[in-house]
Amino acid sequence: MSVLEGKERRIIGFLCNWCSYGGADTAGVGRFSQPTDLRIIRVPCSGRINPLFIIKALLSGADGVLVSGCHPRDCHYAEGNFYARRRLEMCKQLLPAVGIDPLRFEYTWVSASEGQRWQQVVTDFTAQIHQLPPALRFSESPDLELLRQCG
Amino acid sequence: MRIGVFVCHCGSNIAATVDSAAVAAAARDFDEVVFSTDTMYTCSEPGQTGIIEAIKTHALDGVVVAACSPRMHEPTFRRAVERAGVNRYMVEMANIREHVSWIGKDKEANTNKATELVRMAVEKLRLNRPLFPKTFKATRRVLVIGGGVAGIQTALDCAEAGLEVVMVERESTIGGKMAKLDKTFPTVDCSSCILGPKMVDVAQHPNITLYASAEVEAVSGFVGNFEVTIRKKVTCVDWEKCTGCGLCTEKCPSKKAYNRFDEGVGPTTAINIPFPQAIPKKAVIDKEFCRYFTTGKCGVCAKICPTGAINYEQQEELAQEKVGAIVAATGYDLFDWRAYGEYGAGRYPDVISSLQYERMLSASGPTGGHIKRPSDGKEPKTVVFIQCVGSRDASIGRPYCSGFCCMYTAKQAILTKDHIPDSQSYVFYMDIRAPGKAYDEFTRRAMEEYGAQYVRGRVALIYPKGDKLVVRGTDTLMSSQVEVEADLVVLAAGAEAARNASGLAEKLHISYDTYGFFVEGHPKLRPVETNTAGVFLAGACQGPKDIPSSVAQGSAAAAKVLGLLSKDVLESDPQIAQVTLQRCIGCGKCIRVCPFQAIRETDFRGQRKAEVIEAVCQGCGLCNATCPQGAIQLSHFTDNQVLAEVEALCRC
Amino acid sequence: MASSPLAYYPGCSGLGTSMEYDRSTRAVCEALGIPLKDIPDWSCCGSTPAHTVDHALSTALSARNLIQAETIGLSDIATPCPSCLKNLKTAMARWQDPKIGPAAEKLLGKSLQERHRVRSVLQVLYEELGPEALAAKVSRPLAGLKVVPYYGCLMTRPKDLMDFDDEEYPVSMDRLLEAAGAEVLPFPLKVECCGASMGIPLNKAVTRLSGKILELAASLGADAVAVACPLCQMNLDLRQGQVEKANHAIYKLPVFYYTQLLGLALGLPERDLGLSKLNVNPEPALALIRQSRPKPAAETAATTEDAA
Amino acid sequence: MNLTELPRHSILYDATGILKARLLLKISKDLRVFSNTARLRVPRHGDAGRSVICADVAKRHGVSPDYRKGQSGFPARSRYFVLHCNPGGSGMDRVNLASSDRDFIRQVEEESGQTISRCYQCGNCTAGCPMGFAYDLPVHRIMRMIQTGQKEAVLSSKSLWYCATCEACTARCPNQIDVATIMDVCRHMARRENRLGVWSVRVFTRSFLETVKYFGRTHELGTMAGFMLGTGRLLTDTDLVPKILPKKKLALKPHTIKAREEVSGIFKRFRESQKEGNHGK
Amino acid sequence: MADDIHGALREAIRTILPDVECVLGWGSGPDPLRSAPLFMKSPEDVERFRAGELAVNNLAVFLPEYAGRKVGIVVKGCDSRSVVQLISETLVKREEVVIIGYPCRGVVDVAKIAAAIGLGNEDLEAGLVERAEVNGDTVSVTVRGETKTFPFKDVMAAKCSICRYPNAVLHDVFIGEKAEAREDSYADLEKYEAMSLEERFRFWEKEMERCIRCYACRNACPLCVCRDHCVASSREPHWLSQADSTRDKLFFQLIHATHLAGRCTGCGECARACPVGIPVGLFKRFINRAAGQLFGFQGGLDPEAVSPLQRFLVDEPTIKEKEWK
Repeated sequence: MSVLEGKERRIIGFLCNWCSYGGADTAGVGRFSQPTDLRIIRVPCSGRINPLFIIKALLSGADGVLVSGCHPRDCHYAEGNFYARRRLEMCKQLLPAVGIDPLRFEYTWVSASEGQRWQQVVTDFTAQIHQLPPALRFSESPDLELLRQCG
Repeated sequence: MRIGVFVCHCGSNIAATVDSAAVAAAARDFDEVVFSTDTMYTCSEPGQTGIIEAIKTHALDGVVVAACSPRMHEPTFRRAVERAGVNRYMVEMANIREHVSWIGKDKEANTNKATELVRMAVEKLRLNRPLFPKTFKATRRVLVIGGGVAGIQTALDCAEAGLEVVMVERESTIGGKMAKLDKTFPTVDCSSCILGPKMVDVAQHPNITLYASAEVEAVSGFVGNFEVTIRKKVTCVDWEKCTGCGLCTEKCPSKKAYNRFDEGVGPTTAINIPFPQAIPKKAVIDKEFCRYFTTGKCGVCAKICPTGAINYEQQEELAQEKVGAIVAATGYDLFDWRAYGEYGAGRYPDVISSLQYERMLSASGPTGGHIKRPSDGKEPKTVVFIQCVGSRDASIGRPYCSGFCCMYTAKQAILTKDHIPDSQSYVFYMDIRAPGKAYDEFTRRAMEEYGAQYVRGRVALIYPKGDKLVVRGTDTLMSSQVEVEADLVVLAAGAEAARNASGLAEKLHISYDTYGFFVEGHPKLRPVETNTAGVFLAGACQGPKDIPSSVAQGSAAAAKVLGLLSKDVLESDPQIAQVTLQRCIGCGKCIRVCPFQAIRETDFRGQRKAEVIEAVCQGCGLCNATCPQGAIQLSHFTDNQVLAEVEALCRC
Repeated sequence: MASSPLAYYPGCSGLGTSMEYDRSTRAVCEALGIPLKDIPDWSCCGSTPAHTVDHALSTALSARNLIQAETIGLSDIATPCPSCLKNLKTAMARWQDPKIGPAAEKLLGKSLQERHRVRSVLQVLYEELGPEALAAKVSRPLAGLKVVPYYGCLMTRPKDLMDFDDEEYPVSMDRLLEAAGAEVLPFPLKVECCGASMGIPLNKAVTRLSGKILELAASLGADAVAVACPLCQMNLDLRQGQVEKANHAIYKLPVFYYTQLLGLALGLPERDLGLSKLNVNPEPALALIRQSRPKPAAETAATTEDAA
Repeated sequence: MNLTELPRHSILYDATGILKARLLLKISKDLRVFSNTARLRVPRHGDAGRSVICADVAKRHGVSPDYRKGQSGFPARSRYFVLHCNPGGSGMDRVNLASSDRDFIRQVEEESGQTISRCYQCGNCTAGCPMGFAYDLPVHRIMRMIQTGQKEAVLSSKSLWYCATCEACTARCPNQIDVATIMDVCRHMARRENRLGVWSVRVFTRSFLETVKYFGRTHELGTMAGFMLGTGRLLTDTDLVPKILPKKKLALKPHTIKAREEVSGIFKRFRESQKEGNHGK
Repeated sequence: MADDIHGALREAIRTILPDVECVLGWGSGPDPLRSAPLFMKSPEDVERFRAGELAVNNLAVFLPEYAGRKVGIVVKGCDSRSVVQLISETLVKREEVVIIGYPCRGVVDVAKIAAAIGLGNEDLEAGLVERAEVNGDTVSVTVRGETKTFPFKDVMAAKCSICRYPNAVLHDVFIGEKAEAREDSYADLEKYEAMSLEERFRFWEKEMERCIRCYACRNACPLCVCRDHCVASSREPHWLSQADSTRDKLFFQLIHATHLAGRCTGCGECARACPVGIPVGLFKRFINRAAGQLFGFQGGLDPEAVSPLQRFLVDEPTIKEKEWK
């Protein structure tokens, strides 16, 4: 069962537990309808997010990655999102080096009370991903092809 | 691993837009899943029993619950599996309610999404390891920030139960807004008769240490072991010596100081005690008006003071306190209604705020309980009350309802009639919000017994005409414009977050909403908790609240604090960072970024290594993302677990 | 002080019922060293009637004048009339509207190039000159004249569009008149509507609304009303008789354009200020000014004598 | 205007036939009650808006129309009136909420750029409205009726035409709704639908814009002349004539601009675009 | 390189030799064209020391291994930045290293010379080159008795033509006149960016097919301090699969680049070391440009500096976040 063919894109979200995951919950409680594409991975803090998670996802076929944390100054862990902001911005600037559209990755800040903002972010980001072609995939490598023929 | 999957219907909350049975069926094909089912209410008693039985029947050692947000029921299911003998950290939740069923209507897409979230949870669970909390000693003391009625209630409840309480109050007296009120609704009983004895109890209770004229400067540490720095503001009076005799206030030659306690209705002296029942009853010098500071000459109070308490050179002091829990009870501030140009923006002396009116009504207030127009001291006969000033008004950034203005306006209309029997009150309102016990009856009394004329509509303009104020509004029920010539206009100013509430929130690492009110852990499940362990909320700092609700919340917060500190030791959350010594090269990057100084350098057989101080680590994982060789891993959120989640999603 | 001239948009009424406003505005600006250059072949902005018919129509009519200003290379525009001001400003805003802008462009057959800045002459005097600089140039202070400032409903609202002074209680004209030596009474109805163009189709509107304004002004003991809008002036001055009749009252309140009063204070010849064009006899008010002249004259420089 | 263009719930009526019509309504379920003339001539004198007195009587025949306003204001010379369904115009009539015209709400929102549902009926617009005394529907009720999709009642309201566009409502709305623009937009819609409106205001507007169209600038005397001729109110403001004439303020000749074709072109294209637009609809 | 500088360098090395465990320098490699690291412990070793245009290796890569022991090192400008970066990261102690600097006018790119001779880089078997010499502005190489001469600038390493720090940025001893700095406008990236995103992706897909996962790039990198604990060869955490997929090979390059973000000094050793000539240095160029633009950071200039990713500003004036409607 893959992403609903033609309807959905593969979008992965990394959300900090305290603010943005709560914001997404608030959006749910408020029944703020959103596109269904996004799948959310919960992490304690945006500072926990290794930029390589994002790159790994994008190289593995994700069409988009969205990271959201507490607003700067409001980090549950005081400083995590400050470090995250620098790392994530670096990551965004590295993406075009491998031919990945930087628009496939966005990071933002949503607090636990901002259900409506979360709806906006998800809706906008999903629309942004739908405007891009599906993510590029690696061609099958020759030996895999060979393996398949053998097996 | 033998994994069981439980997919919740949540009645129709999930099942209406997610095919829970199909999700459960799909989960049977996932690696290591040996049992999968769908249940009506997984969190209910039968639901939890079902999990426990399945664990026993199928020898499960890991459970995935696909239901609501883990922020809601993760603790519930952790306790459930623990009852069945499985480590509580061997549970993962897939959030298929808040993140799926409630935000989309397409059942096919939702079911597919829910299945993928379950697969993701299964893949993460496969890498979960049992975790065991450690215990640490807790300081059995509590800090209460704010000495209004909510904070007083919390402090007294905690102190009575045997906890040591440190109370910090910004003003020179406790009592908060309630101390300024004349009467309270819906009983019209005297505010100070209720609050006064409680204030005295605070002062006299052996377990309570009170810092008035003080603010919280910094907070460090964590639940059970907070270190609080308190800044004692300059009062120019040595409170150790001051007896509160009031001689200085009688003799002070600067008699036109702004009276903060009386909201500027009537002046006070530069050295003053806010009101006779103040706790602590100590004098404070207002430097802005004190002649010693404005002209360099005076010193009358220093000469007169029988105990020699006056100290013009006093400096700020910092005090340190160790506490195990913190309760924020910082209350609210009144909206500054001068934002309304159409109400004169403060140009008309006879347009006043509701709290100013309250001071006028108070027998111990600046007018001795007589209602007088500020402009000419005359008794008003026509009083117009305007509700929703700074409430339900998006144009000034206050779209929320302040909740209590309807009630206090009704009270003030009643008191107006009591004070001036031949007066007529008009109340402009948009809706009457009176949902409390005996509340609506109270507003009806204002209309029926006391003859207040209620007019449904806003007021567009107030302007003076002669010695009257023309109030032009609308009566939407009559569908017409209306005008009243008033002697006095009282604006029911709404509540807003206390000054610099956001600054305190940042110090406490708790969240606040767009308007500066503190955010509770969960509106229903954790109404007085915050998302920061050991920090609780009481009263209007969480949102506008009337006195009964504030007191109830004050007691609720106390109950939570008492529960937390009922034992000498607390269990630490084991979801913290761990160093794999072989992999660590001792570069110290983790030490540099850790916001809690929870990592230190150690020597391990002559090599530099990082070491996590378990009681200090808060489990943010910043170090994990910093370490290039992955030598430091956040338990329960390891690189491999997150990668497994990513791969599970990309594989689909 | 701006040395490059402002593009000046007099507005249609400046050629007729408010010719004294136009005249005194030009005279005051000249005396204060604010060069004005008429927008060549300007046309009507459409006023209220146009925007009640269609927004693209009013936008096109107003925008034409902005384009005309471009032809003389000026994008800083000043107009005495608040209605024109609002139309010109609204046109700039609506030109950016994805629906109205293109429709207006189609009607006009031309396109708006520059980012214009449109201000009232009042705003120009207040911001570029300012009360202090004005006071320094006053030679015949209006001492003894109690005046209520009336701004009209359009000058400051809506706030976001007009972007000038306080929306509910503007003070710019107060400050200028004070600088000119007048005693400015606090007037709570500064921005209440006078009835506007309803004077013709619904006369009652004007007698009611202007009546309220005149009544309050009179009750405050004002000697005169100062206005900044041709329509307000017409309603308060020309129609004062109608108001008096309807309200069974007698006000006899002269209604000056504030520029006329500033002109007097600057010592400009009365004929340049069009005082004779006023309907309600201004003489009693003028007499007050003349009466109290000696005192400030002694204080000010010799120029006062010259002007006399 | 042709009879067949009248809204379906309209009743054409002569000035003296109120009682006759009541009778007709009682006995007839036909929704269209016509008088004996084939063409409607809009009454020139007086206030045609006053004829808007009927409620949604057609559906529930037998309930008498509300003609409170009609009684005192019937001009003697007018012969015909159009009685529209006007659910909001009369307090006692029952409004079928399901009859809400969603398209109308959407259109108002689209043309004004405002969100109608933001209005919570505090009445501040009415409280500050200087022209409210002349309105048949106070501003806040116009807002409410737009919310409930009562197109007929809104677009036939006199209030639209009496609005002086002073924007006090916009300035003071706690929900930041640009009420004045909504009034503007409703006027535009009413005009496009050839509704009568308040005749005097329409004539004033027309005569004002006519002078702009012909000369490029307003001609005050021309506007007045057009108004007097258009309304038949030949005595309008004649009391002002002796006051203003000696002041030599009124130009007898219009101030024609050089590029008058440019301005008249705007009007020409506007008229064309309106025609196209109406065809489109 | 002039003999007098060589002489002075040898003299300097001999001077410090008694105080240190060894001095890192260059000696002759598998053939006269290629240099190899030279670990000098005795004055005799110093005789084999050579520097100059053929001394391409960045010897800083060996420094962390000597932690706790004092060593000397001879550095070009680029090498010195690696040393400084290691010091700033506390992986090398300043007091444990004696730095000898000399002016660098650029080094040769062996791959370019091989190509000019008509050989692939991998065809350069040991001993094939009989003689290699730099005379002023030319380089002469003798292969199978045949001598070819090229202008130096044609065979100079690309990183040298944009070298902003040709002289050691930190040194205890400096021999010779300072060489002239050049400008770096990241023109190479602009050229690369002329390719569409899809072209870039396919470019890397094709390049990476050649990768043999030898990790020479990593091993040559002086800042790859994880050594035996590189995540490329670990299961805890398990970032890279054992499968020989283009995706994982490319992902390793991005791991390398990400780990170097805010640290890389741009010495170019990764790309030089690649036996199959994959331009892996490009990723580091991207992150270096970004670190410069965002945080005004260049690696290895200040031994006191803290990496921009190890610190933050509460308000980041240079980071332009997406504005959501």
